Amino acid sequence: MVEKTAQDLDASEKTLKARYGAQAAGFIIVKICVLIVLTALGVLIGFIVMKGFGVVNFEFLTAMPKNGMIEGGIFPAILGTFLLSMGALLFALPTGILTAVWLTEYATSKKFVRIIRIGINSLAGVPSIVFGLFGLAFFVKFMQFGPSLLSGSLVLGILILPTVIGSSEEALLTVPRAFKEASLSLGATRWETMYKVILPNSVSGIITGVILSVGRAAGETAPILMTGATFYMARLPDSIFSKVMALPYHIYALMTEGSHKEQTAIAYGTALVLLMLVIAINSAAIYIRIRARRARKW
Amino acid sequence: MERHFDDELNDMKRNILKMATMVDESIAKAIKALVERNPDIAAAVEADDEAIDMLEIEVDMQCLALLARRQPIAIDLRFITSVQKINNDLERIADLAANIAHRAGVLSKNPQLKPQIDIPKMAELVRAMLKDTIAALVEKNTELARTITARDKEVDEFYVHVFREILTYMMEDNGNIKTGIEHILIVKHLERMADHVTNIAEDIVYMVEGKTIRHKFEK
Amino acid sequence: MERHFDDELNDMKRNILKMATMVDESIAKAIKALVERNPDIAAAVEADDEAIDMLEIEVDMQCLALLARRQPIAIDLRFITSVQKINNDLERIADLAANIAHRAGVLSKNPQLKPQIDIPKMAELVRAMLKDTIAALVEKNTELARTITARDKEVDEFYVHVFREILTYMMEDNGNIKTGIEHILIVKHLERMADHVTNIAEDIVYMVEGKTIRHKFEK
Amino acid sequence: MDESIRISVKKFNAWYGEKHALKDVDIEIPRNRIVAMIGPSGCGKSTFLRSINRMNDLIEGFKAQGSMLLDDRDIYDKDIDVTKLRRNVGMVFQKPNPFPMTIAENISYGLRINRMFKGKKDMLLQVEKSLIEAGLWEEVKDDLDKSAFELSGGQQQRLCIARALVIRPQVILMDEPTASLDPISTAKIEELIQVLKKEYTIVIVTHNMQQAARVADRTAFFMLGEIVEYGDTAKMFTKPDKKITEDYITGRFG
Amino acid sequence: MDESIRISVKKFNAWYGEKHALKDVDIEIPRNRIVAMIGPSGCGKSTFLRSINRMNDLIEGFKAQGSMLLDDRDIYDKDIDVTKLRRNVGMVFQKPNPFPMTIAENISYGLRINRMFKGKKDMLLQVEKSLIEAGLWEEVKDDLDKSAFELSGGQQQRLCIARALVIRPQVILMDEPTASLDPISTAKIEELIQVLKKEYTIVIVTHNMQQAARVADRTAFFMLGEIVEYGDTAKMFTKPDKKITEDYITGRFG
Amino acid sequence: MATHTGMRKNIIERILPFAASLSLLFLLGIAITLVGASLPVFNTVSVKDFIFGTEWRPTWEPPILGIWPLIVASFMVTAGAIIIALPLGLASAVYIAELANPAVKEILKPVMEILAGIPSVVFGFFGIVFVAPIVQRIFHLDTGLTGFTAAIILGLMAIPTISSISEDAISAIPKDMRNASYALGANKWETIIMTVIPGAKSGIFTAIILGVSRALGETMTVLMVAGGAARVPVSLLQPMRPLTATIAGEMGETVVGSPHYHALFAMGLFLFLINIAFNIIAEYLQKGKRQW
Ligand SMILES: Nc1ncnc2c1ncn2[C@@H]1O[C@H](COP(=O)(O)OP(=O)(O)OP(=O)(O)O)[C@@H](O)[C@H]1O
Ligand SMILES: Nc1ncnc2c1ncn2[C@@H]1O[C@H](COP(=O)(O)OP(=O)(O)OP(=O)(O)O)[C@@H](O)[C@H]1O
Ligand SMILES: [Mg+2]
Ligand SMILES: [Mg+2]
Ligand SMILES: O=P([O-])([O-])[O-]
Repeated sequence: MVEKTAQDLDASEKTLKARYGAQAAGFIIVKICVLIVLTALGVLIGFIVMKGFGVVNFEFLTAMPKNGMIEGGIFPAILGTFLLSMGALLFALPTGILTAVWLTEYATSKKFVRIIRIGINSLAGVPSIVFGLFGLAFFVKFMQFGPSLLSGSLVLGILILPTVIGSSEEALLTVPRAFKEASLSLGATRWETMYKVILPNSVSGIITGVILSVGRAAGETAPILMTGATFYMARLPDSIFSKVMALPYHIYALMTEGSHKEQTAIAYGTALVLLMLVIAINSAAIYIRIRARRARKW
Repeated sequence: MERHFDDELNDMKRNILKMATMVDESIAKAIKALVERNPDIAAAVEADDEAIDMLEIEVDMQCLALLARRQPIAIDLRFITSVQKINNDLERIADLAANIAHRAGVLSKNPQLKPQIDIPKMAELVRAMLKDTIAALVEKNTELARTITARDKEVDEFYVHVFREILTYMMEDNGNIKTGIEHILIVKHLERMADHVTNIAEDIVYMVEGKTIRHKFEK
Repeated sequence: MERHFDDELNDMKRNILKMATMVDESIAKAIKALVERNPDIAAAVEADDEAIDMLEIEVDMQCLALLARRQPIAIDLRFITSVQKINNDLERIADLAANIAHRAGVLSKNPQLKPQIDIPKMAELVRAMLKDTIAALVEKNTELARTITARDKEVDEFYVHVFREILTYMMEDNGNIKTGIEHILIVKHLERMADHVTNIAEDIVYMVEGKTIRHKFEK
Repeated sequence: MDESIRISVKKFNAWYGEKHALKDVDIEIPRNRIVAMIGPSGCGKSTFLRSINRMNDLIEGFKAQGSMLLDDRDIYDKDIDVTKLRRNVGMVFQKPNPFPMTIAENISYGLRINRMFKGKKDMLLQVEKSLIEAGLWEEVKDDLDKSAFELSGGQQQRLCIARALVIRPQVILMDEPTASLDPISTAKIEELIQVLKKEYTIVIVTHNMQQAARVADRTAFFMLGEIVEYGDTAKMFTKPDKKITEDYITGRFG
Repeated sequence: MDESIRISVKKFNAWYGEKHALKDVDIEIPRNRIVAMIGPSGCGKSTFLRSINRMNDLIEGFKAQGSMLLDDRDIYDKDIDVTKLRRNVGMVFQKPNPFPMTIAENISYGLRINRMFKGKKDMLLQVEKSLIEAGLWEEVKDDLDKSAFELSGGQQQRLCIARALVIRPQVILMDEPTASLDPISTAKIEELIQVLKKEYTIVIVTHNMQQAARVADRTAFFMLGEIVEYGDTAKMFTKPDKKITEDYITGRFG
Repeated sequence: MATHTGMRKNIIERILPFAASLSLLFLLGIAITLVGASLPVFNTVSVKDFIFGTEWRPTWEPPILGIWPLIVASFMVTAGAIIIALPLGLASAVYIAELANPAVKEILKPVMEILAGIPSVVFGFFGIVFVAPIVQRIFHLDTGLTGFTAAIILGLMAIPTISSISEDAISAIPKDMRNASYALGANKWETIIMTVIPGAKSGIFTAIILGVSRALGETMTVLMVAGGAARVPVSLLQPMRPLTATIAGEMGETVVGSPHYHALFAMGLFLFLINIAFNIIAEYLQKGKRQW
């Protein structure tokens, strides 16, 4: 038995104080950093709300723009953003979920899965402007869709596809493997296992992922810059080949094209609308996720 | 909670009771062979002894298998190890009975020393001890088991008494010496049987209460 | 792999060997008391018996504790249960030695029947058997253990031979009857000792090889 | 040996890719007996078990060779419908894995999948019967509509057993069924297993040698993918034939 | 009893919020002995163990009352510095939990935290010594710079033991230290524990009664937060004093 | 059970691998498109001159197409952003995972997600109207639209990425590991610094790399606030024009098929390759994670 000498204890007595001091200092620094982040976010939202609040009213949301964008509302932009997001979803949702199902439950060749996974991950890392370039060269020019709702939607769809796949996959994987094995061992086929056990238990996770993707699509600018967004339209889009207005592009355009003072005010309003829209979408997703997590029993 | 293990233990208990019954019968038969000077009965006892030997091995294997398979502890362990010992003692009693029967067979060919009164009485004492011991085992009645020790003393006294008497016969007539020695050995065997029964009783006390009373009461 | 358990088993083994040595000494002393007609030696043997009894209980408790604490299986289990039996047999041998010593004490007060030649010889046979059996235990030598059974037959024959001789003395002189009977019981005890040694040898074979050879070779 | 044989395995080999996981396994598993598989970690116990209901088919690179007959039909025959095979060979897993459904739905899952009921009443009857068999009925009969996750671990495991029983398998495979349970729940499952052998043939993998000793009629000792020794459990644990078995079970190994 | 007492507990009570988890616990733990805690799940074994190094302080709502002396100093005294206490009372957890560092760094962690070394050489010496004590030195001496995660589960657990030893505690607490290990690793740890008692006082919680029987000198049986019986292990497992202990250890309970 | 429904299921099941291949197809499509559309530019300019050329005059006749100033701008802005985001993001992660009580944590985590969800154009807008004037005033600049301003905004945008990935990594450290540290006498701070953060090391690296990747690919913010000057920047406090901004800003004004047009695609290809490289590294790091 090594008994501690008195000296030993004294030494540690001294270091003990220093150790507690370091701890206190560390905690304070961490807290200051968090405070900075929160303040920045607060200022951003607060500033836009403050400045945009006066601009936004019922008419602003429902009217067409007037007078070369210095008056009127932003209804076409809201509608355009909605259409673009839905178009993207229409494409990405089925493709994404099917891919996730295949990856998690069906894929047998490890090599193939690896390749596909690398593809998905790389796709996720592609900068949004590059999607824009691709859309421009492929959909707009090569496929001759022109800058249109269709081109924009497809580009956004491809852009959010990795997110949809990723979150669906994650949702499918949270269903324990044990359930799957249990089902198979009872004589269920793979597909029965899929739709009776795995899908029902991952559906809320999938929905969460999808909603977040919609939020992302609604806020993207660069990809639609060259594939379908337009600054000003007197009419609402009437076919999938029309150009559309969109909230994010609208803000950009207001700030960079033309020089009317009034444009800035409309930009504040538009920014507020877009911000609130995205926050609402995100909140909805977060809410669903929290509720689903609470309800989860395994 | 139900325990499958208990079925196995009960099975073992049944076997040990069966064994006790067989041993008891062996004693009775051996004495009968002696009293009735009947070599056939004597032969039967020796045959029975083999069956008892077989049963002893079976019970022993059963104990071993349970030790290996069930890793018993506490009461279960005490029960099994007690059964091992009881089994061993019962087998020894059966051996002694067979030996008595063997001597009865020999004696039946010689003239009778004297009418058999004391030996059957002593045998009855021993059998009563055995029966009570078995009852104590079945009922886990340690009070009853503890009485056995005292009764062993009775048997010891009986032994001394009978020994003296046979000695007198031998002294009286030289021709009685061989028969007398046979008789002495028979009584000695009965005395040993009582010792074994006492061991069993002590094992029962140990099994139930976890207390060792062996040797303490031995002289 | 090192097993702490092995230390405990070795400890037990040491105890059983110690016990065997003590028992062997008891036999030697008892015979010495008989030959030298020395009641002091006889008394010493009886005192030793108590120590052996204590050791027996200790070993028995050790076995039980190991069964409870270690849940032995296979060779470990066979070892422990064999030790339990060997322990029991050794204790019985010690009892018999004590009994011989007791008789030697009584005999020392009576006139000598005849010079003690056969009984010490027989005792030597038994002790040699015991020693070899212990060697077999230490070395796990089942070949050696198996020879014991044959040597038991020798002792049996010796017994018959000595028995006859003593009988002759008794026939010759009525005054020899009591002494003669004591002698017969002593020889009988030696014969029983050999039986117990044989049991031990059989246990060793079982322990090492897992084969039961008990009863089979008994007549 | 005059017991009739339920599963007969001859020269069975299995590979995971290059890894030769089972080597020339020969074993006969009698009806209405409990057979335990023991052996060091990674020796192939689970692989063997999962070969019996072809659960390993799901693993990429798994390959099997040799014959494995269930009631004289080769499990690895091309014509065998794996789904049907799995209905005949139930499985219970290491960790209780009830579905996130009610107790009743858990049990009736197999019935529904396999369309093994005539109307709701029949279904409930079968559910009740298998819960009784699994010794769980008394504890849950008033809570059939509660979530299975509200049961304790031991109860969940018995639920999983009941779920396997309801489709009337002939064989039940159990892969360390009590590894995640406390001693009291373990004892209950062990008791249950011993009762079940009256109706089913049971193959159980266990890390716990004492458990094999307690529940199994026969025990197979695996090492490096081979069966080293197979036979009567009591014999194996008192006097195994092979030295290596003795060393392993007495902890002298490794 | 003339063994000197290392830990002496009198009328110790503990609560988690409203939950009364330990009730009037009295126990004396002698030096250089192994004491096992057994009992049904939730009976308070872990709570008791974690009270000894005040690990429960980390849990909100935990409250303790009564006296718990370590070498005659009250563990719950206001003046006790928890950090210092924990240096004297080492702990080994259920699942091996090495730090994500190299083997050497894992061991030296405690030395570094507590500034218990004079120079690098001294540190390495201490690391080696404790690895030797934990019976791991031979296996890892050439791999001290490898990540601790490259070790097997059993080796990891011995590493964790070495990590606890290096700061020279007087007492080592182990909460089901082999629960997640295979039988061979378990056997090794058990052997190690028995060797360690020459230097340390060891308190071990185990679900495995057989393990308590194998390793402990004394055993305490807990039920519903109380110590029902405490005494010599061999005695407890051959002839416990209380009927309820006997019922529990023989599995007649529950 | 070869029922009708059984067959239909099989059809869905058969579609699966094709659906899964789509992502790969798009990736290839993007790569091919980019390569195809950028190659012609190298008829006009060599690869070396293109990348290392210090002058970007696409509208001159003939155009001078050197993207070095744009590359340097991209990397300067990105580096600035990470220098800002790393301490703040990591501290937030530590706070959320280790220090905050459950209620605070419950609020902070979604707040971070909201921050992550705010569209880049809104950040850009905020940069123009709020941050730029402040920067201008503090540093007495001609314009507030500088690389520094962009770095601040990008840093803010990268915080949630860094924070959430780091936090995942920190939270993944098992409680047992912390307990082990406490049991050895460490206090909370020592446990965080010596056990938790080293344990989360690879996760934190992943976070940084993904943060870099995000900042580098970010378009609208830099387009709006970086100022747009196409000179090789020497200080962060100058207006500058990162690659993404160049593409987005000039694509609308260029003639399809011109060297300028192809040059913009070549920049896209450059970004594409760099980002893929970063993502592969990140994935590799993530795989080496979670040993416990
Ligand atoms: N999916 C797999 N891919 C590759 N090898 C595998 C796979 N599953 C198991 N193995 C290997 O096959 C061998 C046998 O594994 P198996 O799981 O059958 O062992 P086990 O006896 O059940 O071990 P344990 O007691 O640890 O569960 C092991 O060496 C293992 O590494
Ligand atoms: N953090 C906690 N908060 C509230 N109650 C707790 C907490 N930890 C334990 N308990 C309760 O205290 C009682 C004792 O728990 P403890 O963990 O000490 O039991 P245990 O004997 O170690 O059980 P096990 O064998 O399952 O580990 C249990 O009823 C448990 O539910
Ligand atoms: Mg396995
Ligand atoms: Mg616990
Ligand atoms: O690349 P953006 O997110 O700014 O469109």
